[in-house]
Amino acid sequence: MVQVKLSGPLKLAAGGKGELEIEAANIRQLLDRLCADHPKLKPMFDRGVAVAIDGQIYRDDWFRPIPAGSEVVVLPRMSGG
Amino acid sequence: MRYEAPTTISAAVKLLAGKAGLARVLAGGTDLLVQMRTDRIAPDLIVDVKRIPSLGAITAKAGAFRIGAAVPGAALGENKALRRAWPGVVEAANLIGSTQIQSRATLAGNLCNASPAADSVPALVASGATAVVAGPKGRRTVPVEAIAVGPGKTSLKKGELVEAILLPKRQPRSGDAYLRFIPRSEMDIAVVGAGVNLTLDRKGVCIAARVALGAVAERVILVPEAAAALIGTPVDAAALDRLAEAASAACRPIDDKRGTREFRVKVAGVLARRAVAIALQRARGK
Amino acid sequence: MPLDAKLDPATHHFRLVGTRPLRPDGVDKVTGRARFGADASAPGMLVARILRSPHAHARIRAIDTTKAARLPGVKAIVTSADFQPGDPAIHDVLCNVMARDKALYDGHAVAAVAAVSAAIARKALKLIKVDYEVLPHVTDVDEAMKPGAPLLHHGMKTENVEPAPKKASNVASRCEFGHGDPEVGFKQADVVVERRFKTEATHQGYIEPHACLASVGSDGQGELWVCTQGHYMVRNTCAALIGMDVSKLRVTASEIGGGFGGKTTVFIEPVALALSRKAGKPVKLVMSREEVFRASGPTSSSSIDVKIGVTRAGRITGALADIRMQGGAFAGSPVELGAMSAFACYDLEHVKAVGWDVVTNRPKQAAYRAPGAPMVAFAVESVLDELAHKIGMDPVELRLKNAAKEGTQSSYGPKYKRIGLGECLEAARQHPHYKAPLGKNQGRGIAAGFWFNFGGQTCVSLNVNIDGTVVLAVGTPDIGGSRASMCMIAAEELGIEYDKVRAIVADTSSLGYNDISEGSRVTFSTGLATIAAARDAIGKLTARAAKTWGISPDAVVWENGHARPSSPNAGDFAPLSLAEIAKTAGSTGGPIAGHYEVNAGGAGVSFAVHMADAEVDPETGRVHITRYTVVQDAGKAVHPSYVEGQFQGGAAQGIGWAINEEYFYGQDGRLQNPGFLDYRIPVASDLPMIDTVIVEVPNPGHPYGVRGVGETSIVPPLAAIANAVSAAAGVRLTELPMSPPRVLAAIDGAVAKKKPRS
Amino acid sequence: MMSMIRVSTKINGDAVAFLCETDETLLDVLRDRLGLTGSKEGCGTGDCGACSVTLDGRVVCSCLVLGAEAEGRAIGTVEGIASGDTLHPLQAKFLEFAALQCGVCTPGFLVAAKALLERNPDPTESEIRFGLAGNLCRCTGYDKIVRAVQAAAVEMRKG
Repeated sequence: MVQVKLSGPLKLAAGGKGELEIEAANIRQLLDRLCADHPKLKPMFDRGVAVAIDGQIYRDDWFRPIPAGSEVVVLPRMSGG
Repeated sequence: MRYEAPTTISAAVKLLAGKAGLARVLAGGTDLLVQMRTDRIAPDLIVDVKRIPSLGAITAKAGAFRIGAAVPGAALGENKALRRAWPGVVEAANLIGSTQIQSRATLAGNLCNASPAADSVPALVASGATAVVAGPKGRRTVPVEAIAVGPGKTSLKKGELVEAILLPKRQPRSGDAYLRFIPRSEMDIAVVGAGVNLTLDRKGVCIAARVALGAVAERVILVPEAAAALIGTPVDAAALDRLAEAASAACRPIDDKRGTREFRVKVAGVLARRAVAIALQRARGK
Repeated sequence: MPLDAKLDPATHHFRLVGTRPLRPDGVDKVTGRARFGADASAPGMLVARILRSPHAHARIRAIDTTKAARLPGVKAIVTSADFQPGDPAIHDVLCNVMARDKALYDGHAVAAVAAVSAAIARKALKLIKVDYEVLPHVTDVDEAMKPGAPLLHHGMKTENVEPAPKKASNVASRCEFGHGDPEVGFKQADVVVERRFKTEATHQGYIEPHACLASVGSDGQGELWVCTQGHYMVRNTCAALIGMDVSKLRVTASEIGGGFGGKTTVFIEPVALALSRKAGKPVKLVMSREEVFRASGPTSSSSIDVKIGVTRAGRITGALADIRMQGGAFAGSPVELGAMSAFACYDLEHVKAVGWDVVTNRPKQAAYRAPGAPMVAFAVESVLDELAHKIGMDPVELRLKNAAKEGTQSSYGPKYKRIGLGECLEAARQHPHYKAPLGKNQGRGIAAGFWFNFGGQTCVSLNVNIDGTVVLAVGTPDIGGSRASMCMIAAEELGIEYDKVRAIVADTSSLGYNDISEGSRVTFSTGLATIAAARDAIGKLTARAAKTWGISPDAVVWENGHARPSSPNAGDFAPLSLAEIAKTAGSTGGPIAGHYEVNAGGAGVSFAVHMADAEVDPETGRVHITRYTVVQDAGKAVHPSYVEGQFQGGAAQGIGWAINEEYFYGQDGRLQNPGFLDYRIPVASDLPMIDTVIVEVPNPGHPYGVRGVGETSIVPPLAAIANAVSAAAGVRLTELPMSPPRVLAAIDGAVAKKKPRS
Repeated sequence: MMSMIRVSTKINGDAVAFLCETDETLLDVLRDRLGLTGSKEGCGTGDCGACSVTLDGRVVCSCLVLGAEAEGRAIGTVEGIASGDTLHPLQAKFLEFAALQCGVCTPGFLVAAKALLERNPDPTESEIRFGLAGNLCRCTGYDKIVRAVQAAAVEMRKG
């Protein structure tokens, strides 16, 4: 089980739940399970998300493993200038 | 578009007077080419006057100066005698644009472009300069303030061009100065400009003065009320206050991307006061 | 060595990283040989020009191009009909490239012509008749949010609000970040300050206008030469917009004359390709400076409310921001990034930032260096400055007491790993500038800033040549000297000299996909990939040596550019240099190359602290910056000169944003200052020397500890200067730019007169 | 079709003749007719200096000069600053001091700085900043450019 924080608009799409427990070994599994539980997240994920694992931010890196007990935050996709 | 580069004034006048449709004089080109580039004007004929020898020369006679219409700002700055006699005029001309612009821009061009914000014009007006106008009916000499009548509009008739600017002899115990306000330190159009020329008697009392303002009306304006505030005074604090008030009172500016009406009115007074301070130093020979 | 093994920057001795060699593209750029976007031409080339809307908002009833088409020399004309809607993800780009049913801003493209000369193309534009129905417009963010404001998109319903609105509006979406409850925090505060701030839109102001040369043959094969920060993005987007196979479009990135985020999307490129395809000839399309201002992608303007509470002891108890940004005629202002970064510098228990993404009749905004962050930092750091004064605490001290550190939960979600804000604040406090005396009418301001920095998709190829030299092919356009850093990194890893490596930016058909050069990602991501590709090549080099010696590859190590037996008992062989191994490559197994493809994660966030001294003329409101110092965490500076260059460049752009730069719209909704004369970027005589202090707190996510440096440097200046000007003028400035009329009005105690607005 | 006129001039010391339209700028001629693309167009209105060239020894914005005006005049462009494969001290110092990032403003800066140092071999920092105010750079904040010009001035005074 990993503790997942949903940040920003994602939280609202998950019915206001900011913290969830999900069984996921990598980012792909995490996103799939979140979408299954909260269909409203799907279009947002399709637009792109970033996932922070223990403070390191990854952009659509599906197979990035999620170590047990790590801190996971799902954020809107970000880009810079 | 036709391009001609005559070598005599009469040839230039003939070309400009001809039935060529819209004709424009090209001296430095720093305004004309920008207007062409931005589709604001599409001349049928361009008369490049830089090949007319007399227009490229600065000549001094009995302390007075004749500045050819094609003399670039940089050349004014390099003329020591002119700089000594009319530092305000030269500084004003040298404020126009960058080093690159200075290599091209001319006093006559700045005058005939008839922008209310032209930097050299308030200084010229304050100095009492005149313009030699050549045309089909011969030559006439007019005060520089009579050339511009409104934004982009001049009193020149078809076929006429400004051939030279004349600066009078520098009077003893007199000095001039020009200051402009711009948001940056360089490369901007004046938001307000103030030109001053004043003369003191032996006791240091102001006996003559001319004050001109730029960018605060539809054209550069001479402000006699501001001058009157100085004349007959030792140019003390009280006189400077009255000068600033008179200068602000004379403004009828617009609100635009370069400044608000309130701003221009207030800063006109501030600059007039500061310009007088510099002119005063020069008149006192400091 | 594992491809991504980390060196300890504290103990590892770098041979080249950290030195200042000359850039490989330098001589071309000082002799005029470097070829930028507009410097290319092709035989039989046509010249294109774009017709643009003179109205801020108008329905396009009809476009009649028949007269123009008949003009001799005109070879092709395109309108929106030539661009087919497809991928919904880029529908806004499609509508921005060429107006469809409505022109949404002054300068919106409505048609384009390709002709044998620029003069004929210009003439043809005048012959195109567009039947406009002029509509009411809105350009101000607060006005656009009001009920009854002119609507840009009738289908636009604000996203992420409960209950979902039934009525359309100009508000595209809402976002919210933070934790705890600010209201609880404010109750614990001794002093609370709340203020409203406004910032006007600015432009990246790159000196090179957008330019491209397109050539599409009747066989559907296309070539595009273009100045862009991301030629793979250009390829994919253009192919989708004009219906081409991605493989059939080969895009070459020219030298790029500045981007700063403004060249991370497409404007003219699809138009040039469509015209070329129609005309069957190469087409060159270059924006004029006026077009760049009216119709490329400036920043958002913003309106921001910030409320912060502190205790007398200087502990921030609660922080709240409500941020409204207009991003032009389409959704997508960087307000989300603004809200996420608003309080990212601080360790807070009760924090909330709400963002509103608003559309107006202005050009679609594009990224500009740390998009969204500078405006919000201006508001937050101004309020902190005011609080520091109110509780009588040194402003650096106040920030140190609340600075985020390793383990802090950021206001946007994740916990920080090792970060360098504390080090930057200490370095600023120790800097002589901080204690230097001030003159008359002068004030000093400081501010902190944060930026995320990104990684992303990256692919490099490193080829070892027969003479022992190396060519490194990267796919990230060099926008600030990155080829130099990449050559240094490759040479560092391979153990050869810097000048033995040449880095080139490969075209889209020669190297795998790369994300755009954005988000301060290049030195981080391409550097990471270069390290790995070099180590990949080293593996092959040592294997060849092993073969040559007839020993096991594990018994060979790579040291100082040579393969050597790992120990005496592995065998007694003279070391083989890279050049020696390369020379016989053909006989030992063929060419030797290293490759690496990665979606780089782990970019480390970075922080900066800026210090500005400003002198204010109390009679005119004119502001002059008399001294400026940048302190920023670079993680590890690969080429310090170009790191300093990024610091100084960001500061200079921030100074312009703070003092004079602004998009100025008239009552008619038209841009009043589309040129460098009245859009006033700083000139040399406006600025002092800009001191820099490079702090190096290694990023745990990079083998050398590199963090991005490009963007953070524009985050603090707006606030640092506002704090300095407020101190000098004796009145708090809350609107940007702090142009003379605004400052003078503030000094005179008047409310700054609003500019003409719709 | 417009009337083309013939212009004879000297560019970087070599006699060059060209045909151009009467309304064509010197910048257009240099870039589009003569292939000298070192001079850049950043604004076309004389505000950025990227098109700086010298005209009879004075630095001008070539976007504000008609090609026709060049008749009988001597033009100097960035392509003529180095002699053979030897860089001019300004060019060398711009590289040494990392005075360029994107490099698009560099040709204009070099032409303007060369003209500046020829008239004033020992300028103050302020004289350099005001003298080069007509050349916009958006990447560097000018700091490294000013230092490079100062260093080149020292080098050139040594002769």
